Amino acid sequence: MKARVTVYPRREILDPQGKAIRDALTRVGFPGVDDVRAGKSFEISLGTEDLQAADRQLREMCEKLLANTVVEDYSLEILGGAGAQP
Amino acid sequence: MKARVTVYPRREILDPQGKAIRDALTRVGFPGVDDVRAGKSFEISLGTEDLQAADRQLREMCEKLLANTVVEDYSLEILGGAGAQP
Amino acid sequence: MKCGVVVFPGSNCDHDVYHVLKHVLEQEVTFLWHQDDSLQGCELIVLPGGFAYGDYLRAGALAALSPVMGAVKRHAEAGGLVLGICNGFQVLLEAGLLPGAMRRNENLRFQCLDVHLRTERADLPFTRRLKPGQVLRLPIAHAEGNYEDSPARLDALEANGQVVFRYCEPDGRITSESNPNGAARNIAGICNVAGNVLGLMPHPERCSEAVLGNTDGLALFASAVEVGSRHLQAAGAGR
Amino acid sequence: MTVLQKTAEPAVNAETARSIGLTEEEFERLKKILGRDPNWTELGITSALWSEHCSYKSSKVYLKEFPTAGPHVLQGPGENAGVVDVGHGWVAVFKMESHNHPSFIEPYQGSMTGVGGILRDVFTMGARPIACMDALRFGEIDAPRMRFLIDGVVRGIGGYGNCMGIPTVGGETGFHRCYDGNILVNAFALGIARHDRIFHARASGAGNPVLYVGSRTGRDGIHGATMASESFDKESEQKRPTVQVGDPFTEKVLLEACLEAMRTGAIVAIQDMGAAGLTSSTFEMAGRGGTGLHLDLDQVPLRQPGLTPYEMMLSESQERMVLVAKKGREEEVEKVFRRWGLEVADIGEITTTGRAVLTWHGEMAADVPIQPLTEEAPVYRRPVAEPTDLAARWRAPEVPQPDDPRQALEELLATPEFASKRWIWQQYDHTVRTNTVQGPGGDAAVLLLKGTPSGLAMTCDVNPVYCYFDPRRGGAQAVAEAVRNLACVGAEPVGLTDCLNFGNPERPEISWQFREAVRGISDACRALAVPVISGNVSFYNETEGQSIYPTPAVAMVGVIPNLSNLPNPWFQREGDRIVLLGEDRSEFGGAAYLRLLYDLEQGRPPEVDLDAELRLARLLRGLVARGLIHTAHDLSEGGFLISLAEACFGRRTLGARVEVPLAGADLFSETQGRALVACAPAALDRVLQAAEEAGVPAREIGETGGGELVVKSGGEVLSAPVDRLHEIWSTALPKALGL
Ligand SMILES: Nc1ncnc2c1ncn2[C@@H]1O[C@H](COP(=O)(O)OP(=O)(O)O)[C@@H](O)[C@H]1O
Ligand SMILES: [Mg+2]
Repeated sequence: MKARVTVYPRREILDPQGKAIRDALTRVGFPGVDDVRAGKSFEISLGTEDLQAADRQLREMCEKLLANTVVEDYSLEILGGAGAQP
Repeated sequence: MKARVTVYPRREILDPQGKAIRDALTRVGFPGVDDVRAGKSFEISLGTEDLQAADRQLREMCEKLLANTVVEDYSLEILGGAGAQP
Repeated sequence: MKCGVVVFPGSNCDHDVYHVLKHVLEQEVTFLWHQDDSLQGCELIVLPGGFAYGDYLRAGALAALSPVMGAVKRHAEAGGLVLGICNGFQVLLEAGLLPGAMRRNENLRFQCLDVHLRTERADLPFTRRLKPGQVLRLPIAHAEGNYEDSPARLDALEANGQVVFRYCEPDGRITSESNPNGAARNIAGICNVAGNVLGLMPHPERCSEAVLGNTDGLALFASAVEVGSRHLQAAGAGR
Repeated sequence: MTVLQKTAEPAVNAETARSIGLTEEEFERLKKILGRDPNWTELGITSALWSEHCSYKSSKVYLKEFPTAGPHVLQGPGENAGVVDVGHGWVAVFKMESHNHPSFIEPYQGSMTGVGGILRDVFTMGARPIACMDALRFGEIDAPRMRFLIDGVVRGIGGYGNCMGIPTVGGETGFHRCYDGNILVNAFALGIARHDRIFHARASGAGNPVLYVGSRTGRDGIHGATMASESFDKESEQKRPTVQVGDPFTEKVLLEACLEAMRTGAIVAIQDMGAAGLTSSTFEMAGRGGTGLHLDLDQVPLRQPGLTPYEMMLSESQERMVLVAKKGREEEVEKVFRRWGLEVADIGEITTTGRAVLTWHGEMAADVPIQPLTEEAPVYRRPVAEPTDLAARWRAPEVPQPDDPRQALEELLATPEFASKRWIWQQYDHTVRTNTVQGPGGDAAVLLLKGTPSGLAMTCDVNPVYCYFDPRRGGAQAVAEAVRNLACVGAEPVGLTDCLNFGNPERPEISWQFREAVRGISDACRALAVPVISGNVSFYNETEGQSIYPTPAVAMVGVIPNLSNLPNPWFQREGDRIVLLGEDRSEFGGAAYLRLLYDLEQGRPPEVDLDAELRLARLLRGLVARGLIHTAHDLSEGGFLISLAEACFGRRTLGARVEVPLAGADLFSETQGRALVACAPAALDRVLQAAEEAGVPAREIGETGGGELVVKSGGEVLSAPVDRLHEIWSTALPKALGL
């Protein structure tokens, strides 16, 4: 089973990268952009086809490693069999 | 309108970060994980509500700034009004 | 005093710290391998700078899970001395031995330059040779030194006296211009509540010899070594 | 003999051979060597080995002219890197290499892998790398694409060295429109080793296993060596998948593991996989050792399944090494690599046949003789033609006088060319390893040689405009300037490495430039007693037929016997006396003053008097050794006034008042063989006397102190607050980059 984990800096925390990207986008001609948040995305092939087991494992991975919950939030997504990535 | 841009290293290109994370996950007790790809995720608030305009703008942003198309692929996703991020 | 320098794959200041402890301060030093979970009886443990496990994911994140960190945690809980420098500091944060987290430098670039630090605590095992308010000049070299935590936890950190060093002007004033990376409240180094675990971004080992033109960093190691030797003497006297 | 030709692969004929870089004659030559038609894999292997990048086929005849021997030289050109004795039982191992094309396509990965490659060259020799430098050339800074390239290159160089924990202690950065379509990224690395611990890439011992260590092989960078041997055009865009991705973490681990494995005594030969990957590494090792080779391609660790022998042999995946171990002792070696978390595969063995036999899936993937493809690769003496307009190029320029010298100085200090390069080197870790006594920003970087009183100094130099107008003088000038920069820190040169960046050598004028530049470097090396111990040639630096200026970058290393009297490039104390050494003339051929202020490039570059350079260098070294001077800074691009201003820009700025027989434009004349020194008043007589004894013209011109830079020549020429000049100079580069 394939899953996607997305990790973003917490809302209340300053996101210097997101801010830099927004400024850069404005500079190169996208004035309408009023907020950018920059996060990380992981595509993970799991050794299980069990949805519940997958969810448990992914949560544990996030807590242990993929996200630093002091400053980051994460979200999970199970990808369709083929893998949604182009 | 809010959109999410996901940027991954191209398939055929080395992804040292993904490899390091997979190795670490295996080490700390997730032996079933056989592949991890590490990419970037951007959540962008656009100044338009027009789907087509948004799509065009996002593509341009990716080509110009968000993705390095020499080594990366990107994909786009329009987020539901409320913003899908938890 | 017996000192241990932890070596993760990707550590690159391990030899530098070893050199200062061994050749400048003439202590017994050994390298500790990331996969061992014994500290071989070392009293001072140093987590050196570098890019442990490539710093992929987040600086220090992968290293925090290595076997040796279990032993370092036990050592710290028992009151043993632990010093994390730069990447070592990041590892301590990720391992939960110190509070807070690092983000990328505000300008999103690696920065290597000399900074000034104001000493906020001169009563710790690592700072007893310094005076309160003393200004040091130390080099930094990092891309992720932008210290952050929630306002409430930062307040608690201050209230507990856990802020040990702050970036400052040469005359000791705390200004935003003197902050090289955007760290909350100009924080450059912090300790745990007990004061036996210290993490800082600047590199004291890079300015501990006169031939390099600056010896401001030596006091940190010398303080720790002095504390350690007293322990030894006390233990010896007791026997 | 039948070798495998897969049906899915292109047919082998003169045309497909040309498509991967072999000429018709070369294709015929290969058929003659084999006595039959090659298969696709053999064709690919040959095309890589005979590419300009690997074979040096157009440059070899000239490179022979370099003086390569010297009392300190233990290994000259021909190995992965050169080796010189630096005393106290230590040797320095160094080399410089280009990564121009990859960096233009993808600046971050291109420059990263450039640094990675040169570091492997050094540690393959058994040396621990302790310093890097980077020589960069960019085009006009205001183009958005150029800013993107600059940013990417700087991040990439930093990204690799910083992670490896090897300080980048110096370099140079130039800007000129001739690089608009073809930037230059030259990376230098230096390592040290004990005298008796040097390793070679020379295979020996039939039956000894061939081991593969490091990253797995993927499809990246296939035919990179061939690409580096072609000019840019629209097609290059499509070759983008050939981009290689660097993984400095793996290289750091590889470095530690290799150095540790070398200590086992079980390694016979070792070679990194650089350009042309597995092909060049195994063939060159066997070629040098005169052995044969059997490779079992089924054993090559792959990143993704399904690679063909052709792809495996030509992949340029990074962070890989090949080594020959002593038979029966593989285990010892393998254990070390595994401990560091690296993969090891036994992929073949050394034979006595002189042939490379590659098997795959039980069939013969290739079977070729090695020496005819390596040591006996084609060599060309290409047609050479002096440019027909040389006389016009050499016509002395009309030199306008500046309306206001202070304004001219301020304008020059604000150009990217003269501006402080701090924005660049602040992104490089230059203090790790605790050897850096003097990092970037001075004339030469100075490193401790721990455990000894000595230091190592290094610098990199070249002036491409000089080289365009007179490549021979330009080549000599680069060497002379490097010697001067080393002398300013009291270092005696022990060797140099070069990176010769030129256009398409099939054009007679480019071959002429190359020949002349090599002659110029050789002239100067002989006169100044500096052997060339390693180097690299990068041809085909052209876009759409537009060639770069000839850019033979030179990196030189010297030894400082004792560090206790090290002067500084900046004024140290108030009241020090300033002495100008060397002879002043009015020379403006190719001068920055004309180029940057009047957009005029014209004239034969300044004369290089090698005897005078030698006398000056000896004098400077003597002054440093005797501890007579606090400051030494040479005069180079921009001339007297620029150097004087730079000397005021120390960590604490300090002014100066001088009176000189120079006025107007002559303040910016680029006459060679000059330097500024400053000393305590009490030492002045001894400094002047030493100069007289050395046969170097010297005059006291004033003293340091205050916050103003004041220059008089009869009347007052200019007066400016140093802090203002410093502000202009130190902020100009980020400003020009739009940051
Ligand atoms: N790309 C770079 N990387 C590191 N250091 C650099 C770079 N470019 C310039 N520098 C440093 O800036 C200083 C000035 O360079 P340069 O003007 O070329 O010196 P010089 O004229 O003495 O040869 C040198 O100390 C050099 O090491
Ligand atoms: Mg100089």
